[in-house]
Amino acid sequence: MARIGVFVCHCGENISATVDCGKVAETIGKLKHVALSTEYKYMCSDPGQTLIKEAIKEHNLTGVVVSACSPRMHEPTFRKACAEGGLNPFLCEMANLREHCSWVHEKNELTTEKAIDIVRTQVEKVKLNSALQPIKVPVTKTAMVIGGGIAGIQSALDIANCGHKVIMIERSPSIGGHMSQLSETFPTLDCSQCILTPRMVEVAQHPNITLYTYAEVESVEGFIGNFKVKVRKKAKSLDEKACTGCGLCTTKCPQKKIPNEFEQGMGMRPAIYVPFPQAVPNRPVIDKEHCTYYLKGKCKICEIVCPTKAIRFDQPDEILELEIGAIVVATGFDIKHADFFPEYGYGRYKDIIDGLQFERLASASGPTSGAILRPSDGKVPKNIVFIACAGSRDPAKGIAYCSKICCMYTAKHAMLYKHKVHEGKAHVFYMDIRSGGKNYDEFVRRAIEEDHVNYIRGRVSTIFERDGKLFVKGVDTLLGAMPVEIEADMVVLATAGVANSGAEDLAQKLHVSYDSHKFFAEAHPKLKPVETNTAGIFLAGACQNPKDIPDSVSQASGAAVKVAALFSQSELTREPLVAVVNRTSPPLYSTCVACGMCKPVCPYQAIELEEFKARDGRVVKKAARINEGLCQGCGTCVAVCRSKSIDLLGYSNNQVYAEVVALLNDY
Amino acid sequence: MSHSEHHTERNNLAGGIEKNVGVLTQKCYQCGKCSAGCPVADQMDFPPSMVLRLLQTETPENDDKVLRSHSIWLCIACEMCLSRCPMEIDIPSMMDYLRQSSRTEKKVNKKAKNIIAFHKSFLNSIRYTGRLFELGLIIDYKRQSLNLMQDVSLAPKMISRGKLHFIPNMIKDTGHMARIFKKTSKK
Amino acid sequence: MTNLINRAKELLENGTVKVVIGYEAGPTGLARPAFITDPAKAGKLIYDDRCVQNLAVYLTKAEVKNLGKMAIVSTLPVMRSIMMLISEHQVMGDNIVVLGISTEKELLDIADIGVMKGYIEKCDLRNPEKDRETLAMLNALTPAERFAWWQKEMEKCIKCYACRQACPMCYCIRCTVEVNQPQWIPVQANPHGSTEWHILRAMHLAGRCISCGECGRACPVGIPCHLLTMQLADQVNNYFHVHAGTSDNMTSVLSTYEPNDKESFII
Amino acid sequence: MKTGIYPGCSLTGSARDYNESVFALAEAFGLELNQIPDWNCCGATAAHNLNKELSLALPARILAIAEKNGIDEIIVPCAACYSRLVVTQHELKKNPELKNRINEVIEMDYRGTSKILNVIEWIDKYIIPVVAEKTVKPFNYKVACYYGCLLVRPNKVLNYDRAEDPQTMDVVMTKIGAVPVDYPYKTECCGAGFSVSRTDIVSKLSGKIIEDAEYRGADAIIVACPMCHSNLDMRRPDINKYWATEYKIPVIFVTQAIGLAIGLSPEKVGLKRHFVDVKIS
Amino acid sequence: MSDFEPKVVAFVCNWCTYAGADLTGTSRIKYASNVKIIRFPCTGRIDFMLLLKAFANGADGIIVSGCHPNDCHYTSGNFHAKRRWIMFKELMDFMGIDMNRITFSWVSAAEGARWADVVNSTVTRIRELGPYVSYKELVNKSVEEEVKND
Repeated sequence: MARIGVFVCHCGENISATVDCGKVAETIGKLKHVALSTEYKYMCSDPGQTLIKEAIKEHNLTGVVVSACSPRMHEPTFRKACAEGGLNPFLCEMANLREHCSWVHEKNELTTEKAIDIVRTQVEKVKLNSALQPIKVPVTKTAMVIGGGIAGIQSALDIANCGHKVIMIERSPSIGGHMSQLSETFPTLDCSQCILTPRMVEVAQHPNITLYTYAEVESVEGFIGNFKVKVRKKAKSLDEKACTGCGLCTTKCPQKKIPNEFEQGMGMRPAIYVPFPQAVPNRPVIDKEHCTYYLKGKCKICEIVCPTKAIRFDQPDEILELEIGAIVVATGFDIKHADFFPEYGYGRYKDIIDGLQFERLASASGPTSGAILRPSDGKVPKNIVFIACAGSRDPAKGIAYCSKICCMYTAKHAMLYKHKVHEGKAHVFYMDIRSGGKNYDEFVRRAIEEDHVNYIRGRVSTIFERDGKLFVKGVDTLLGAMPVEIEADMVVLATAGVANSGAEDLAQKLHVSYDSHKFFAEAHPKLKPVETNTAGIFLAGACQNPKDIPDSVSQASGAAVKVAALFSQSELTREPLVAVVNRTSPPLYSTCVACGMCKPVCPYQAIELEEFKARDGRVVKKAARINEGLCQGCGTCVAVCRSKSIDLLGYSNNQVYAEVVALLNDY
Repeated sequence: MSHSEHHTERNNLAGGIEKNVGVLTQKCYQCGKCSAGCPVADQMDFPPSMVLRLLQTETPENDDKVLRSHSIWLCIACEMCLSRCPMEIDIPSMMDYLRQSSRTEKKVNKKAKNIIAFHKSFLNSIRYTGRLFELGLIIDYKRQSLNLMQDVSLAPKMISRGKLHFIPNMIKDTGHMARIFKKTSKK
Repeated sequence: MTNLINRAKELLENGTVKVVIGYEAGPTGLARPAFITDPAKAGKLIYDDRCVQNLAVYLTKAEVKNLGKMAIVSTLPVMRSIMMLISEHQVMGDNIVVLGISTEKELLDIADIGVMKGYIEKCDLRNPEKDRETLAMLNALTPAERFAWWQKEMEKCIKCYACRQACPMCYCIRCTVEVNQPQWIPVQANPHGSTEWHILRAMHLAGRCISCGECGRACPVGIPCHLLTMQLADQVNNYFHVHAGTSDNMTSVLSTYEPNDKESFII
Repeated sequence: MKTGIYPGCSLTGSARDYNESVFALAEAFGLELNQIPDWNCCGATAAHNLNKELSLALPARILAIAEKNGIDEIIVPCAACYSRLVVTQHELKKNPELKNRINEVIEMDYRGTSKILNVIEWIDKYIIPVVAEKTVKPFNYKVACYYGCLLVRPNKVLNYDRAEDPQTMDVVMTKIGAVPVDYPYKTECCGAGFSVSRTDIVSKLSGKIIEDAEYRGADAIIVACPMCHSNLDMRRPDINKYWATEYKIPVIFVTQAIGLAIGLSPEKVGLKRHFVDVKIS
Repeated sequence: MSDFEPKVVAFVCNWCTYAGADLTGTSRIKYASNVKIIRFPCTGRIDFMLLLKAFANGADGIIVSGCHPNDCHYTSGNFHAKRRWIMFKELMDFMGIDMNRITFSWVSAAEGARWADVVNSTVTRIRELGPYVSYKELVNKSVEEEVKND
């Protein structure tokens, strides 16, 4: 005989403000098999949990329904409490009275009635729950870090230093990411490369880290602790072991006019190239799209000049099949290129550049060796305008969100300019200065107070060129929208930070969620910021949303700890919510007729046909069997099984049927 | 039931604009891009972004300022503001509504006299002929605005270029036109 | 017909098969299924207009299976049924000799599954013409009219499950209607239970129905339930460009997918 | 496909030159243009300034007559009329209730089935594909293409070109041999409906547009809107007075430029009606 | 008829729509309380028979919702569901069963506001359609028959 305990939570006033919790508890208390129905202000609090634990013993409960917030929030909490109270944790269900009821409806009788329906449904479900035992699966103690920017580097080093193997995948020829392109960093103005390159070298030399550059994820299968990842190592047309990195080939390559990606198109590179002098690994790759030999079948100058004969024109891509226990996604971000703003003339006027281009101009290793010079004529700009929010907070043409880093880097850019061009004038058109962070606002104040950067609150309407000057038309909204027109020599657009190209594709391969802007989605905005909704896959850095360096590094270390914690056990326990094919005694063995319909629907190849043999070895029966280690519990096989021979633990046919009936009928 | 419907209906201009034009004045975060691009902002007593700010305060005093402003009549409906607004606030439609409210509440700015006179003459012209009779428009406008000497130098050249007709080019079904005007005039 | 008899006799005599499944004339003159194990009795086999039943239904029956390797008189629907049954691991292709009968009632030389596949591909795989007409008539009605039309049919249903028994594709050893945890289909023969039974049956045959029409013929109260599965057969072809029973390794349309499957109702 | 034309009021009066050039092109390229029977004024700026319902009813009547006459696409040479017609179509599509109300007002059944084309779209569709073979006198001039406001705005409703730095007219002009200059004033407002009531504003705004075109070395300003034309051409004396200048750059309709390129006479395309002499042909 | 409160059951997947509906709550966006949600791991798990059971038990409308194509937590459950619903819809249409009473939708974990829209538009539509009389009659008639037979 079922004895169900129901606990209605007020969640402070979050639920009780619109739902009459007393009435819910009272009505539910009258249901058959409900041994206890009570209410409490905070079920998730310590006393709340104790209430459950004691009630289990006192009332000899066979099932518990906690009527509170979303199970996605607190199901683990209450299942653990039940376990501690001596009840199998899978005999506990949650009724979602907060997110799905009190928060979305007005206070009235219908809302309370709905709450009762929701609780009753879970009561009927839990009656049919069965005690399940967790499944144990082994853990492969090798992590994969996707992306070799500062976040990936930090994560890889932290995991490697815990003694675990790390495989790092980077799609470009060198690690370093956007940080390697930056000149100086806020709020300290220390040289970006000076602090980054030692970390890059450490990655290359770490005994626990295997680095694959020019490589991309091809496919991901499996689950936490047991991923199978295929990685495509794109052909570099080079024998990396033979190459000494002398660089002779790069100086002799006849193709020299390819826009340099690292310099944001502000410099040129040959077809065989090392992206930048401090690249790791410091070995060239051949860019097949521009190489004369690949295009026309003739040239091979690099092969001729190479002293160690390391060039391999016929090298194929290589597919690596890797066994991985956990994955850290650190694929970073991109900037929204400014050509979607025709009124700002980016692309039409050479002296209008974006923030990353300015970083290269200001960088000592950049195309101008750090001198701020106009791209059009190489002159020093005497009057420079920085435009913040060029794409951010602009749902019409750009993106709705705040890109977070622009206020700070724009202040930095204006400062760097003033430090290099003392007599020059710097103007910043801004919306709101968002400088929360340690020493951040002080940094912006320094730009204004010490470097006399002219901050104007207002958005620029249009820019046009005349006589080699850029006419920037805006207003000063603090002066009642008074028109401001500046004749500038150069304009820098602080363009929005957006998801990196290919993020959506990668998210789909990894089966993790992403938001409408294609940024990877965390499992919980506050409490699980580095986890994804797929167990064993973690996030680090700006692939989640635009972040500055300190935030990226902290999150990367956070992700590393999650991986290390996972690897601290030799096996992990999984929720036993898996599908099973029924078994009966011979001669039937199972009601399954082995039609095989379930096999192709399984995304995890967890279904196989089992053969039952008679004593003489003759196959007398075939039936599907599900590998509980591989099954992830989606239940698609259950829905396609015509003879209803498959069921899903935790969401059994009986349970979901009972839910439908209970939801629609008063008892 | 949307979140915003929580609020009681607002009895002010911003409320009227939301209800009748579908423009949420609260969306404006005062970036000023509209004012920076507006061709007539420098003539206005309140540039477009300031009109929005006044409306955002939702006070009777500021609503009154808006309805009595010259700005709402100076807006040429060139739509530059809308095409550049990051929040896609339909300022031109909002201005149409404000102009109509300004007239209903009899708060029309005196400096807008000529502009309204012209619009009225324009509509008068098509009310009776169906099509714009440019000469008739000019004569009627002069009568309404009392700018009798305006553009007298233009006429001879227009006539010599064949650009000015002396007889209106009328549609056949003038009765239809009259009915349309009657039905759409304020009840 | 002589060819068929000779061939059956030969197969039984040389021991290639243990049983020939075909038609014989019953006492009332109607054709009925015949299971010939004795070559001497091969002469009883007939094939003419009376022979309409889909014999493939017997291929999965344990009593027949246990006889050993079989030959089966096969019109197009039987051949398509065999393809489906092989695809769904219910029979083994090399356990069956197909005595194919052409539309002209001539014995075909179907040496193996590959030959049969080639033959099927050349045939008209649409629903029979008479049924196509009825389907078109029904599809032209308003939904309310169709509901009324079908409800009138459903009221007749006595839940005898003859439709299921007659269908070669309904070979489950336990049907959903026999599941009572939960009771998916109301046990009683009433409009509700019958409607849900026929929906369930049609859905289970989506992409699997080979348009033989046997279910409708088997119905003792004359419900044209074959139209349900035939309508879906049309739609399967319409959406997914597949005809059931055209190969011996078909995946059911409902256990596979294309990412760009087209629909217009999911918002 | 039955193609209709809605000339609008200006084209029968102050913009006769534009009208003549449109029909001259249609004739030269053998294009059918059925005038919408008994068309009325679209209401222009005045109507939506003073009376929203009227501003929708007037264009709706025009569109309903077109539909009744089986016209599938309507060419609207006047950018202002074009904008009013498309906006009306958009508003009534968005709001079926309003559509019913307007149908009541106009006593007709407007459905919104006709496609509305502006003059550049018409040229692009029918003339550009064959213009090369007909070009006898390439229009070898530097031109400033001036789109004005209503040809490209409201962009999301019109769904034509892009609102900033549009390109379609520039492309059309290159096809007849012209060289468009970089011209930031392409979509700046000329003062439009203030031509009579606030001539000072028109002079100021139009003056800037002319000044920049001259500065960029353009031989002519190319337009596709009768209001822009009248402000830049007919109001030239006012402009020169306001700015104390002597701007002489001619203002030519895009249709006139094409007409000249295919060898039509200046009279035929209405050039003689301009206030500012067109010396370039 | 005016006080008709439709009963609408929503069959949703745990990873996208259930989470999206949670977000609706966290964002405090209000929607009609007529809709009650049943959680499934995946739309692939949703048996078409459950939809009929919902109607049989008095539902006037149904929402079925899961992850957008390509976003399925289990890769392909929603694609299988899509095929299933294509077939189901065709069959229901053919039998004259009112598919206007079922909303099929994709609502992601990020689309809290969209979930409210889906619910509200469904409830509005069902309100206009009125109670699902014909299916209810089907069931009632059957119950009456049983009573008679007893």
